[in-house]
Amino acid sequence: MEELRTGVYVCMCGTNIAKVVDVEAIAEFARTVPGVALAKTYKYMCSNPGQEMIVQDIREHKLNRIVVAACSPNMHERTFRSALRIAGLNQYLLEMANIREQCSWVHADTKGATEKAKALVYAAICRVKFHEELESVSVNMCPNVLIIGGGIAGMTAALELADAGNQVYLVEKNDHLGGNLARVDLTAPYLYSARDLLTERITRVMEHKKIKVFLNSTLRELKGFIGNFTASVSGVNGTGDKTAKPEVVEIGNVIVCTGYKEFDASRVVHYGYGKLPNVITSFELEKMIREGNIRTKEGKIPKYVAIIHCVGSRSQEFHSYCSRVCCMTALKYAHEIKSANPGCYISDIYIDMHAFGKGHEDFYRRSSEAKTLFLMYEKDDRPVIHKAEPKDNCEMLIEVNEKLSGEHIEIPADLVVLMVGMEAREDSHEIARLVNISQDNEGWFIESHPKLEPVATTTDGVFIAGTCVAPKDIPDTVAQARAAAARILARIAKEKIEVDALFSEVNENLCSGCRLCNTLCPFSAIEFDEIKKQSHIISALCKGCGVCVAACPSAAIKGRHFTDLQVLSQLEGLLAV
Amino acid sequence: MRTGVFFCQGEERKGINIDSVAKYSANLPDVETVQILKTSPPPDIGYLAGQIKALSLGRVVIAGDFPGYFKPVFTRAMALAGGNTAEVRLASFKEHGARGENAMDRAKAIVACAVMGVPFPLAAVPGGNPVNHATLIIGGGIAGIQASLEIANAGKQVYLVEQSGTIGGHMAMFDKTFPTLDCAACILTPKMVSVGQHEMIRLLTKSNVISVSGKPGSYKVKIKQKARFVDVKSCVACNQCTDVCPVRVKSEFDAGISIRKAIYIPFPQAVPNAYLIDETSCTYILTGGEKCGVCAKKCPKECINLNETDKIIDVEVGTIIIATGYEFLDVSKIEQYGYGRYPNVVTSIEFERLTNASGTTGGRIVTKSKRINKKTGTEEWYFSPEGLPPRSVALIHCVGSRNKKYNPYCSRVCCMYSLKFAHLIKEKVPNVSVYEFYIDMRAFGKGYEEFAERIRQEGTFVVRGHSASVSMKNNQMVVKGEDILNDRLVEFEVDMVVLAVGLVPSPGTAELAQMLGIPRDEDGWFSELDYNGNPTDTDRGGIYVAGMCQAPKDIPDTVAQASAVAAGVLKNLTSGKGIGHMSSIPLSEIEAKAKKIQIF
Amino acid sequence: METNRQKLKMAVYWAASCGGCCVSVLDVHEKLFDVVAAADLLFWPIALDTKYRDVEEMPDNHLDLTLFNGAIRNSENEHLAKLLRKKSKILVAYGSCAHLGGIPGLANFTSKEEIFKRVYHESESTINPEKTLPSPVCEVKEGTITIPEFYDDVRSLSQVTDVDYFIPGCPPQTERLVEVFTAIVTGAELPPKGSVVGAGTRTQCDECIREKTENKQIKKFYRPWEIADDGITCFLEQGVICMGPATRSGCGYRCIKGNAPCRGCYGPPAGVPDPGAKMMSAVAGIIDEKEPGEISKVVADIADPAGLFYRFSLPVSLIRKKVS
Amino acid sequence: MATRVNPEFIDDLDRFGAEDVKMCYQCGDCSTVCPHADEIFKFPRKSMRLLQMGLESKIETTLEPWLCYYCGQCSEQCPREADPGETMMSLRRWLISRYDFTGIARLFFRSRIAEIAAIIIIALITGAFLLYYGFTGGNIGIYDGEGAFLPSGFIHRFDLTVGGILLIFLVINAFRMWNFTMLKNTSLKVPWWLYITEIWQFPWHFFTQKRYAECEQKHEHPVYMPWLLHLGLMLGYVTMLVLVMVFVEALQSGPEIIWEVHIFGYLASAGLLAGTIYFIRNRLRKNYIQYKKSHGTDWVFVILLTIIVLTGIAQHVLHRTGVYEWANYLYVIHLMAVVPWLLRMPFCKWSHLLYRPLAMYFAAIRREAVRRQETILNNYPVFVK
Amino acid sequence: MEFKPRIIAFLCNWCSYTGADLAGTSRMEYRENVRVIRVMCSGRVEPSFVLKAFASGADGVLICGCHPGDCHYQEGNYRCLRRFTLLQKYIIQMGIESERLKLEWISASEGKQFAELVNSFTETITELGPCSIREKTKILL
Repeated sequence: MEELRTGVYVCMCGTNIAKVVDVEAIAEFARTVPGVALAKTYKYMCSNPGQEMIVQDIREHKLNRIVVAACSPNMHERTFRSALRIAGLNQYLLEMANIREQCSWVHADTKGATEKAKALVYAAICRVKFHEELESVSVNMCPNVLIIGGGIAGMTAALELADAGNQVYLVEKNDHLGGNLARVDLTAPYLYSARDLLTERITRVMEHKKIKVFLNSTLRELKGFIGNFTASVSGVNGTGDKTAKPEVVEIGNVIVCTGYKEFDASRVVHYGYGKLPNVITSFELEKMIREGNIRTKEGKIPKYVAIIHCVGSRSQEFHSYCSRVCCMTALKYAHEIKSANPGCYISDIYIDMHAFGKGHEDFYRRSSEAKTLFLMYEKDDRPVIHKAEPKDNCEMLIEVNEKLSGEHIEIPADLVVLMVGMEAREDSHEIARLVNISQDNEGWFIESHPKLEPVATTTDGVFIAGTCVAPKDIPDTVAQARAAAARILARIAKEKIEVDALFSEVNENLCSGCRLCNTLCPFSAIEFDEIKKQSHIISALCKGCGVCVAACPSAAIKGRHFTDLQVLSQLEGLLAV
Repeated sequence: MRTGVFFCQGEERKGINIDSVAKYSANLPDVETVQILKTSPPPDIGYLAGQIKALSLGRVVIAGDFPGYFKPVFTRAMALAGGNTAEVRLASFKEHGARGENAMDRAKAIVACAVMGVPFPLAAVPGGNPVNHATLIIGGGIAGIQASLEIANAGKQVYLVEQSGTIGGHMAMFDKTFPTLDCAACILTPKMVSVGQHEMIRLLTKSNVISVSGKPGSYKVKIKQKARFVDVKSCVACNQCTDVCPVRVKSEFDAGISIRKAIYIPFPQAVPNAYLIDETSCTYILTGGEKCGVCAKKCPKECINLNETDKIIDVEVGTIIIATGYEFLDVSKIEQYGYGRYPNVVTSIEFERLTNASGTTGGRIVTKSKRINKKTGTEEWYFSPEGLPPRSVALIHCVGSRNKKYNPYCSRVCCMYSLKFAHLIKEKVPNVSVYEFYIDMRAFGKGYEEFAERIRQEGTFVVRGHSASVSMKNNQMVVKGEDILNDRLVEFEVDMVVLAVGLVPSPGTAELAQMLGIPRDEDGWFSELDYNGNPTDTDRGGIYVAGMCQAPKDIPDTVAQASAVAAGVLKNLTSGKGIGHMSSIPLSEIEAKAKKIQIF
Repeated sequence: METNRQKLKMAVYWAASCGGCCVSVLDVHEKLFDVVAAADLLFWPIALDTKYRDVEEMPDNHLDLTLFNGAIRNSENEHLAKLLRKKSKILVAYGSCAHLGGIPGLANFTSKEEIFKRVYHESESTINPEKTLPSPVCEVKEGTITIPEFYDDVRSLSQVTDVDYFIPGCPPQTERLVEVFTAIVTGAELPPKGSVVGAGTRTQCDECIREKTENKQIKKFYRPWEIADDGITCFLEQGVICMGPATRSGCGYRCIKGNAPCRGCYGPPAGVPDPGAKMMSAVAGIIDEKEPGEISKVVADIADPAGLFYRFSLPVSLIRKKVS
Repeated sequence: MATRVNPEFIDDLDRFGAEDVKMCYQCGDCSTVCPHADEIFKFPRKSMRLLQMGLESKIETTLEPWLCYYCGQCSEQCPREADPGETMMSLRRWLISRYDFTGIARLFFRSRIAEIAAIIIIALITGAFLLYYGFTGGNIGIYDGEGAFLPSGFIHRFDLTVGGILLIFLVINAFRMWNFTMLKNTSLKVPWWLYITEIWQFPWHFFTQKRYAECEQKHEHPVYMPWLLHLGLMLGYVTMLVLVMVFVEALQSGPEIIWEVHIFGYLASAGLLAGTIYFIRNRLRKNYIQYKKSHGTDWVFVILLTIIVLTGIAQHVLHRTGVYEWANYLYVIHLMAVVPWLLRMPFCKWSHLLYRPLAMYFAAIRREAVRRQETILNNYPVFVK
Repeated sequence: MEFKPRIIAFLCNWCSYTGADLAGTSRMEYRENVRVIRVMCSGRVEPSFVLKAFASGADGVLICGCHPGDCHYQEGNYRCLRRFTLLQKYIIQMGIESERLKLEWISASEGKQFAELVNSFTETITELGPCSIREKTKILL
């Protein structure tokens, strides 16, 4: 190992540091530490002359380690790292001692603060001794994208990516594109045509030269990591004669937009779905409306229609979450039924009216204007549907404790519409396993950060969009699909993925394959090599948190720039002064 | 196919002459009948069925701003007449942006497409103008930040214009974010720092767009950057200038509940992390350089230049993203809550700052204390860190929202943030009673319902029923309301009332809309091009909307939208097809395209 | 019998230990003849009647190889350790006690006073009305008796003197001893000073053939007797703490083969100063709970973490002794 | 037993003027600001709710509509412009038609034509009868005394007849009201003696209209003006009624003025006149929320009242000035308005003269009963009211 | 001489270190006994770091991470919490007062909380007096 020549620079930060900390004394002290070649103070280390000085010294005095005692590294670590780069020194051979935010600004006693600053500087000198030259690595980024699910989200994302000139593989399980939206006629609250929207998307997808659509197909296997996945796609048994042999495609990123499935209304026993003929689900009603023929099973035009919200949603028994779109859809139905059968009376039995989006409240108001009768029930006190007696002049009676009046009431109904909620698809677990993403208790895919990364997952290169993440309406789904596309476009634009140098790595000589680290990584960066029987970290996925480093019982994992040695020597340094 | 075109336009709208569109549609091929129907009462089903039968129409086109409202009527009529209900087509003027100068042509094209059975957007894809690779983003809140990073990370130049002295927007002011209760600063500040340090982002704070000209793909933008008076690069945020500044004004960042100086930093993590001078209160600037000026003398790095002047910056960009966000409704005009009259009636954003760990009380939730203003000799109320914690707090939802007199729309976030407040109060103040007055608990997002349930279980009294009055009884604030679910009128003695104030578009929205030629909806928010299909595009090519400025939404939705916009921008930059205004495509071109389109 | 090679002069000493190490030397069985053929055993208190005096009289570096087993418990142990160091060319810490402090090292959980109190006052089989305690020097009518001083703590060999090599194990695997011995005898190139010899570089898991998956999420810890071991699945996955991941391989995972979890006698692999701390870190990391209360409940299942994680290595660990 | 919801009820109520009630989304703002709502009688929200749901059997048992004096505060506050004040008004109309066993009230409220036709028919019958009586037995030139066109004795008998009819209707309706609100409403057990201890409430509220004064939020200026005018109108009406029923002979005797009686007549006229002018003015100007919507019956009421007051005064002036012939003609016209007016009373808004104090009386009984039962459980730690 | 405790604080880079910086930028004065080691995540803090700190003469060790649910790396702070729980049990066995080791969640906006934490922790350690591990475990030859 070459001789250690450390340069120590103590910043005065005007008087910000110098007022409290005796910077000269610190420089003096630093000079006494073995391995320190020089120690200087300066008024503003971060200023151009200050940086210039460091660059000069590195060249002149052949310094190979730099310690800057100044402000928080959050503020100027980048500045000084670039100074090192300019001087031709690896930027990671720098260590900062934070003697401003965590010393001069928080302590008043000069003596104590100077002592502490000394310790901080000494620790930095001790630590920097073990710093290593680190280089960031880059991996190839394949511009092709695999999209799972050909609903509105999948098609939107596909078009967005393909329009930007990238090859897209769109895998759809059914024999047609469109997903759940294909069952919808008009969209709430503006009653725009969902079918026109869908026709437009499908036509563009089918015509697009850069989109290859796999119908009747599913993803069989996904291997590799961001930028370098290979996926095999194959047809579902028995349904299509398309692809018997799996087709293997090279892709760089994956978007999962598998959507939702409707809640099975027959699970709610006291609604009698499947037993009472005129209790139907929202999708069945949608079909009737589309055919212009809203009738009871007996062929009569219903006089009283009741719409029950939150079927399967917001209940302890089934799903605790809100399905987000049903309230507006229910209002849409109320309007449609009333328009098609002006003599009809509509009761809308709800818990809370979730009319939160653009135009929603106005639509709710219009519905009131059209005399929809809104009746409120409580989450845990659901309505019960009975068959009516002939004298009741209606098909069914819905018994419910109406909360706003406090009355126990029965509502006449000839037709009952159950607003079935959304739930995760039954095959979502399979998808999650294939693409290595996680699911919450309800089966929805988990985003990597609910606020700031709503479409990314913990597996880099795998994105989620639309109703497979959580229930949402069309504009939100479209926005999410595009957001996922944006993520990928930004990545593709660079052709390579730069990986920050601060990742962790496994020493193969030490790893014995205990697999303790395998589950720890939140980013699925650790993979297990079944042949070598050793774990391996994909540096492109590693974010450098060091959880695995701390957990490796045989010290086989090294956390770059935060090695045991570095931390422990810093620790000893701190306690030595 | 024999087609009938029926116009169902409720009220006459500026820019569209129904008669003239009707005349046009009569000349379209296969059109058998064109009728302008009254919408109130809605068209009679029997009559329509008769018409369809008599004229043996195979296809019916309903035209108007919201033809969907009448679709069920026509579908029913079609079914009664024995026709194919799938052939009831909509020609939605509003949805497809028939507005502005080109409204008539567009309306005609929309009808033409519907008559031909082609979804309008298929025929009307604008293109052409080459795209400048730089992007202008107006507004440095979370939407602007997210969009900037997304685009800049792809290696494209971004100009981020922010009118205040720091980016961060409203989110930076928040303490915790619902429903995960993670700290807003922890997740936002790293992003802000990235923006500040990104080599592809030019950050222009204290700036406003003053004019925009040019066409899609190459907009020339004039930006006025107000003098900051402090050199951003050399300022080390040492605080000495602030120490000597004699001017004390209310801090905007703290929603007015604390005091700042005329030279100040909005908040410690501000980006750029440098001081700035508020020209509206600085003595030196107000007196034209006659008085004060001590900060410039005190600054050890001599980076204060009190004679700095405003700059005009010209940039050329291909795309513009509007992310101007929102403002809070002026609650003092809603008298019955006593805001301004009773010291401890606070708005949600004031409370947000109060409960924030970096706020004036260090996150302690207290009621206001009284002090005598030494200068004016008047009594004033302020939040003191030593203040008494409230024994009970009322949270009132829907203040100004869902109300025809103020905001007829729902502000979407208030329910959840009020629940969050309830949690924070319960957590920070022992033995406190918290009352929530709500109308509908709109807990619709991922994890929201569970959060609401958790708040209930924490012992917050959730009162279904709105409160419309805050009054004073024997020196004690009382909130009256109706607890509907328990069927009683209630009157609670409270020490603090937090009003969940509704959201309105930020003040410059109207001006900006005019400058950019973007329509706004009835509530004042920017209108998107197409509610379902293109929720972030606008009528103008290359101009996008993201986040709250389009309509109220929560952080995840805002972030998703901001990213979605970035997708649009990046796609334009790499597709090589260029962009144009949707509305500027001539009618003949759309007609011609529509004829060629095959529907899958 | 002068050959072209000098016969090795060898010593084996037993300090604070159970004697198992010496037995392990004898376990070479018929190979003992080869040993005797290759080496002269000059000092081996368990087998030969050699006096300390004889050792003292040897010239420095007289012995070619000394296998020192047992920890340093008292002044006698220390004295001999230093003495043998002086007399030996190669001093080998033989077995866990000399290497790490071993089982006697567990005495560091308590103090000398407490040990005396227990042994000389409280132990059920003791009658000691005068409450006499051993003292290094004591006057009896026959004269002055000096007995070794009982130290307050237990140390490993390397903590009192310089050690050339370490052969771990409780006891060391005999085959490994033979290998080492053969290497020395044949004059093969010796590893650098301070190395652990007769053991692998990786950990037990490298050898262990139990099935290891990534499914290591623990909701409850079990003592070995609390579960029905299936003999196939990794102990950790069954909730039983096995020190294998932090223990050097080389023993042929004997305990695990015998369906008992590894206790760590082979000591840590290189680069791990404190195997107990590493193991705690690893084990705690896979607890599958998030609420502090729940985590405490899971941790409560580990009745004696110090004894479990530091069974063989307490005297060489970071906190090597209980602070009273 | 579950109560059956009647979704069609709201259509019916439309005709009574409650067309905006459908807009209500039940926020409770109205009840919060209402000065009269209290822990036992919560309105207008609850009443609106019952109306929306069409729970007729519930609504007919409620007293709440009668406790509202329509200050308009609720309608002003309403975020969805559902106009709770007007809803309460409409409910009162509906209740009047409900208390009325004949169905006439319902007909009148639902059809203005029917009402006007009825009024004209009654007026014509009255006119014909009076003219026939006058011309057969009297002289048009004589106002009173011998040979009078409409002798005071006859008028007295006539008045008593009409008053008797009125009384029959009113008493029956009052009993029906009692039946609906106190007997059918079985949620509370009311001890019989409360009817006695609280009896004072009836005259007290009848004569003071105290609760009207408590609508402190009325936005009109000065604050007590509406109450005073309303009180004036009401007292004027009652005074007139008493004068007509008891002292008509004194009134009609002349030529000298009997001040003991006449003074009341003048005061009553003044009260009626002031009230009438005030209400006409407000209904025309629509300056306060409670006057924004006027039901047809309201206008009929006001117009009729104006005619009565004006003809009454004119007739009196002519009588005093000795223009007997014209005074007699005017008298006939006056009575042609008065008789339908009186007979209409049980079937129109004016019956609130009776129902309101009665409702106050019943409400007081109920309140007292509740207080005695102490059935209100207190779930809240801070529950002041 | 007055006892000046020496305290080592491990702060996670994203929340707690920023929070400590915020205390600085807000000029919140606190006791100078704490010396900070920055780690990327509290999940990186190993028991051996803590033990080493005690063995090297620290009188108290403070670990700060993001609040539960806030972790920049999703779950690192939970890992830390679990290790901390087990480690507490161990150090108690080794005769070290459990108060000397503290785990606290400090967010990026909690500068004040950090200052208060340092002060209160310093107070606690001062009351406990010096930690004798370093002396007691020294090997005297």
